[in-house]
Amino acid sequence: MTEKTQETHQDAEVHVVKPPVYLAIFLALLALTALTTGISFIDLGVFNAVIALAIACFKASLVVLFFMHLHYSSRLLKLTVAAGIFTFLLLISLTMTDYISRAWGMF
Amino acid sequence: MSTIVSLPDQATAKLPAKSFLNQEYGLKSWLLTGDHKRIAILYLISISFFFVIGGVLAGLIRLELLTPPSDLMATDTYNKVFSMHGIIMIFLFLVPSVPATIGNFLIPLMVGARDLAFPKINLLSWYLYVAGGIFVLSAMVLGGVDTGWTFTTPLSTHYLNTHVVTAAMGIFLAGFSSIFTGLNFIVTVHRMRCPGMTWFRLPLFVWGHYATSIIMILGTPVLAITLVLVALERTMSIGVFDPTKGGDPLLFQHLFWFYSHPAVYIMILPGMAVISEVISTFSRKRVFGYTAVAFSSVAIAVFGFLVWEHHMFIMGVSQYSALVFSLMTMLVAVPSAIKIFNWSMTLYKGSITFETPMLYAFGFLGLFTIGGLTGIFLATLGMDIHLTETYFIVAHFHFVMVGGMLMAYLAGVHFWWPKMTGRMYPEAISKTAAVITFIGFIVTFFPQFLLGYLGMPRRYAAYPADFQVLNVFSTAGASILGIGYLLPMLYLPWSLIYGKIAGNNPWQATGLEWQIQSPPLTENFAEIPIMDHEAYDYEWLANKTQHEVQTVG
Amino acid sequence: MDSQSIATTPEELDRSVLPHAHEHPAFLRHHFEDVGQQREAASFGMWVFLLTEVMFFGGLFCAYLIFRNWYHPAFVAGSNTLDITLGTTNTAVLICSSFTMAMAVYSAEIRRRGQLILFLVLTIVLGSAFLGIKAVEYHQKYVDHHIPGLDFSIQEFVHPSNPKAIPLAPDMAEKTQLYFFLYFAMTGMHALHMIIGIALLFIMVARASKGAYTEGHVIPVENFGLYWHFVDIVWIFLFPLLYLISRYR
Amino acid sequence: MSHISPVLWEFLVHWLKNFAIFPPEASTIAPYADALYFALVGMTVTGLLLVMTMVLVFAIRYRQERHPEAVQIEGSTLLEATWTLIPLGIFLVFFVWGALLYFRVFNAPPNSMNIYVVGKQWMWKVEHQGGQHEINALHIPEGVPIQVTLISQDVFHSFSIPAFRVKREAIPGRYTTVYFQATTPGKYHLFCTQYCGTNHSQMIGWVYVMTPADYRAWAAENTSGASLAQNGERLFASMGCNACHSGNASARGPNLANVYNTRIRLTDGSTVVANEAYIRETILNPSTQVPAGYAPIMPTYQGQISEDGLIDLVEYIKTLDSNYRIQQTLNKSELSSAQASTVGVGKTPPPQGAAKP
Ligand code: HEA
Ligand code: HEA
Ligand code: HEC
Ligand code: CUA
Ligand SMILES: [Cu+2]
Repeated sequence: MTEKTQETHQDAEVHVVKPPVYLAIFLALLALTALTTGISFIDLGVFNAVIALAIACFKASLVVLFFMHLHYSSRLLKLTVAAGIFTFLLLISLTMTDYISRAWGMF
Repeated sequence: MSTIVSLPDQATAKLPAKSFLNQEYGLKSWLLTGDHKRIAILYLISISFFFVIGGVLAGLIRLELLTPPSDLMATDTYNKVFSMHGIIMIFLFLVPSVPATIGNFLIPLMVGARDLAFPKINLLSWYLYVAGGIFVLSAMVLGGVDTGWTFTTPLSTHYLNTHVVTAAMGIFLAGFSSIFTGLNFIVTVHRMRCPGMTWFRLPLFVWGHYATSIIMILGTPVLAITLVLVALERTMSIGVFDPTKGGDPLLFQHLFWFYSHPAVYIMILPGMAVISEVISTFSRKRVFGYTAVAFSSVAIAVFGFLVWEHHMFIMGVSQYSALVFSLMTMLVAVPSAIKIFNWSMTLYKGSITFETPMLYAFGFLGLFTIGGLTGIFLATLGMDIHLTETYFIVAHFHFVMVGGMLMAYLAGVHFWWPKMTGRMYPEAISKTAAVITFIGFIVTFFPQFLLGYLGMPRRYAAYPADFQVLNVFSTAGASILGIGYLLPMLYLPWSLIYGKIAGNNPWQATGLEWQIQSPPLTENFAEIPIMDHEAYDYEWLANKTQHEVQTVG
Repeated sequence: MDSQSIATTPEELDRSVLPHAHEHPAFLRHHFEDVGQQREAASFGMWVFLLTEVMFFGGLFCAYLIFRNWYHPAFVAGSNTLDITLGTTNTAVLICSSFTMAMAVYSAEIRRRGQLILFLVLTIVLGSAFLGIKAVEYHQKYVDHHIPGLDFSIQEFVHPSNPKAIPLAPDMAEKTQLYFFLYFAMTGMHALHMIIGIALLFIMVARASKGAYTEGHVIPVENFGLYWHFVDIVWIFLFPLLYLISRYR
Repeated sequence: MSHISPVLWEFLVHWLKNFAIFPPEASTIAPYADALYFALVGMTVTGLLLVMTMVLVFAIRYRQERHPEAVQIEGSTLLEATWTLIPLGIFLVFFVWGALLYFRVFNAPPNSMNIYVVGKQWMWKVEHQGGQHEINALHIPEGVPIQVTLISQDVFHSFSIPAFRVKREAIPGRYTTVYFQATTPGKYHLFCTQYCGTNHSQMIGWVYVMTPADYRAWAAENTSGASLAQNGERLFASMGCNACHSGNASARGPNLANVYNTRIRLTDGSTVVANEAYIRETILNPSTQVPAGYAPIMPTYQGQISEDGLIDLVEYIKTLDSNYRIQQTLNKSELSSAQASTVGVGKTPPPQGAAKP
């Protein structure tokens, strides 16, 4: 039942992800949502933010890798995503070099 | 083996019976076309239109500055004039200039594809551009904007009652137009190369545009969201950029320059791409250090994202952060130097002729070197304190943008004119125009360096009388420059009808685009070519032409 | 064919065969060589477009980060006025819609038209549910006078009705405007993407019912899936940033 | 010459009189800046000559008539390395050189005299310590290190004195500083160089550099009668600050005496130096930085005190250097104007790091 296009082009193989994978990811996402909401009610100091963001990153990676098939895709697409994340981090971190080292606390 | 290329006599050349120009007729066939070549022509016409408007505004600026007081127009009129000049020239002329016209036309031809990857998106991008242009024009007609092209907050958000939002919308749309152009190029270069066309067989023109596209797709959206924030802040009186409401005006600067510094490389990389082709062709020689030139394009694009704060050195950024950005700016200047030297070395042991595109390319080399090196002045922290916001900056960026990119654009237009239209431009008059442009340019903008060091602030409608002499020079130069630009606008359309028939390869150049008929067919190649040689392989070309001469003769 | 025989003149052209020699599916655009190339180009194009979307939201995230550090108490207080139940529900709804979208792509790949339509419609329903809940939340903010620029009131923060909440000094309470502005800008931009997505879904359902995507031409569905999942990812970050971080402190 | 038309002649004379190509050097910074400038010009000329010679020589030697067949050359790693590393090295030298100058201009030596400048659309308001106010003019003594503390009331402006080679942006909502020491008496241009709206080009004035004696005379003549600190003192009373900052043990606000330039521990555990920026910020947004042990009850004065008023208050709080009751200081606020006018020169405590990170 896997539809395989019979073209000759390089790495054109299309990977069809099966529903069980989707289902597993789906459930994991729901579980993680519950987890992150639950944790937010516990006071962990700075770790609240750290954990919430870590879980968010993890969830996002699940979506990107499986729902968006990046796990099965060519190197080029992986590189594209990496470039996006990289530039986003550049924007944040280089802007922060200014904000962090300005006068204490307040600009 | 000899690399001297000899083609059949041009005099015998005929216009091809069928080409993308006469495939279909009527306005509709143009406005709904998916053909990258037709879209390129649409772009060519529209950006020329905006260049004339921007140029007339430049003329008004120079006329006003002829005398010290603001006598020709009121100060706020002057402010509107230079704002519109900057906005139109940058977003509606220079950013799309080479990529959207020449690039659009040539990238599929150069990589051996029938079209860009997404023809409809390409057309959409032109419509977005036009919509953006209409917004900017209506902002101008309704009374203008006087923010400067940099939209500095909180001035633009809380202190002006001109049509800021309209102009911002226009730039927003033009921005998406350029995002889509970049997207199309990237996908085309990655996915549409013909068999045998490896990355290192791509012409440097394609490398340059690839690097440009990276900046377009990664930088432009940040500008878009920034302008949205400005518009929201204006309409809803929010204070993200307003210190009295707890916001930070410098945040705007960060976000704006995060795009607008890389954008200056959007405005030069395609020009550099043109220069590679032109210099190689007219010295009949492979570009010296192909890989170095190719990689330096990408390096400029990547490093270009690391230096934006150099526009904010005295604006109250942290001094440590200023150090970091000054250092990065020094690094980003190096790849440009690499390119300049490689092009100069390409001439060594070449077989050089001096057609119009080559003259423009020489102009580029000299003027861009000056413009670029004065960029180093500005990147030098202590020097920037004195030079920033003066005419030194105005001179710097006109040297790189007008002396660099505009020269390269004209070089490109002349170089590929025969390919686009099938006809030659008149050689003698175009050479004159090139020389006039060069002289006019120097007279216009060189005095501005001196003015800048003297301390004359930019964006001044009136200035102290001490500065007048140099300003008169500048205005005089601008008149010469205007003639230099007016000439091509006259003789290029003229040549459409009266120009000599060009033939396939009037320059005896090696690029794939020169091996097909001019103007090309709608589907570019009768059959998708197979690339079996490096770019700029004059041996291959000589071989091929010999073969051709034999079969024809 | 070697490169020296590139057709250079019309005469040569006439000799070469213009129409493609072999049969191609109808959806193959003329300028692509084969289906594989078209498919790769399309999905790569979509990813590149998503890159620009990342940077588009990036500017907002950057602003959020800076102001959150500056006016931490205001951001905490603002965040506490959001309804965490609605927020969590909405996250779940959006994840469900992502799942149905993934299944829709799968259905198109295995060429089941009915199943495809079912999942697309489910995605529309879930997406609309998300927007509906969002509208409820927005309305709540309207009632509370927490929409910046629309007679915003800091009353709730200076004299909180909830005895557990820490009252803010008036000047800090003013800064909650920034929080709410960013809240509306970010969720609004996100909602805008959802609205566009739902509009596209309607078109796709219409075309799918004509059998458009189940004949092997799955690219549009796949690409739309990428878009929809991306919108989901944005929310995955917005949710903790706006609702969760330092919720009760 | 005599054949030249008189009108044209007039014109030429007028021209030549107004012909300047190099700005006067009138501060201690100027020679440093000019040295750097000429070094950079040297680099540009060298670089340009290099490129031009290559281009011209090759263009002439290898033009088609003389050199009909090109020799194909791949490239040369050695050459690539050369023209990567040499420019890089040169650029790095300028990076270091420029950075040194930058820190010199933006960080005043501790003994500088502080002058406040408020930018607003479209004028510069200058406030000297002794209570002299000027608009679009700045009188300064020669040979005295001066730190200008800038702030804008509305949009970005930029305070530029080309003859001194210094310039600094006046930012809304924040103090910035610039330092210079004039060397030659005279009259110099003062510009606003950041585009700030309609009359940006009219936001100009003059800097008058005077000998110290002339300056003292000028200062005595032009004082408004009360120093900045004295104005601040009045404002402190009239705004009701002393209700909480009375210096009493029972007062609701902290004692402000000796606060200036000390390290303050905040409720969130971090510490902050109480510089001008800090004082200004606490008046406008008191709850962003709450000293440990206090409740954030101080009201905000955002929108109630002008930038000038804030400067007065800051100056006043800076001079509160002993632990006496504030009420008492209010009683002896009638200092003689002559006394007030001399407060400025070289005597004020160094305004430490208003813009320091
Ligand atoms: C096409 C556009 C373009 C290009 C390519 C550049 C290129 C560069 N620019 Fe420029 N710039 C602008 C357009 C451009 N700029 C604009 C529009 C502004 C003003 C915006 C505004 O405020 O309105 C501006 C402003 C600007 C500033 C901000 C000034 C200020 O506001 O205070 C700075 C500061 O660092 C700067 C630096 C540079 C540098 C280092 C380069 C480098 O990339 C240049 C690199 C090139 C070379 C260095 C030349 C080649 C080198 C050689 C041939 C080697 C020579 C040999 C030896 C050294 C031995 N530019
Ligand atoms: C691509 C970009 C580009 C181009 C091509 C130009 C071209 C020119 N520019 Fe412009 N310029 C900018 C981008 C550009 N500029 C930007 C970004 C600013 C900053 C704006 C800001 O501060 O916000 C600026 C600002 C600027 C100033 C500073 C204004 C100020 O700060 O007060 C000046 C002053 O001389 C100037 C002059 C010129 C001149 C003489 C030309 C000439 O090269 C133009 C010559 C061309 C023509 C004259 C048109 C062709 C001729 C005709 C169509 C015939 C008809 C002509 C007439 C009737 C005059 N420009
Ligand atoms: C209602 C009482 C009150 C009034 C009125 C008041 N303050 Fe305060 N002030 C405080 C309190 C309480 C603090 C410490 C907590 C804080 O910063 O909010 C403080 C802190 C300060 C600080 C920081 C001192 C430090 O040690 O860090 C300065 C400076 C200051 N106030 C200046 C002023 C000025 C100037 C005025 C008048 C324009 C003023 N205050 C009016 C109560 C007040
Ligand atoms: Cu103030 Cu320009
Ligand atoms: Cu820049």
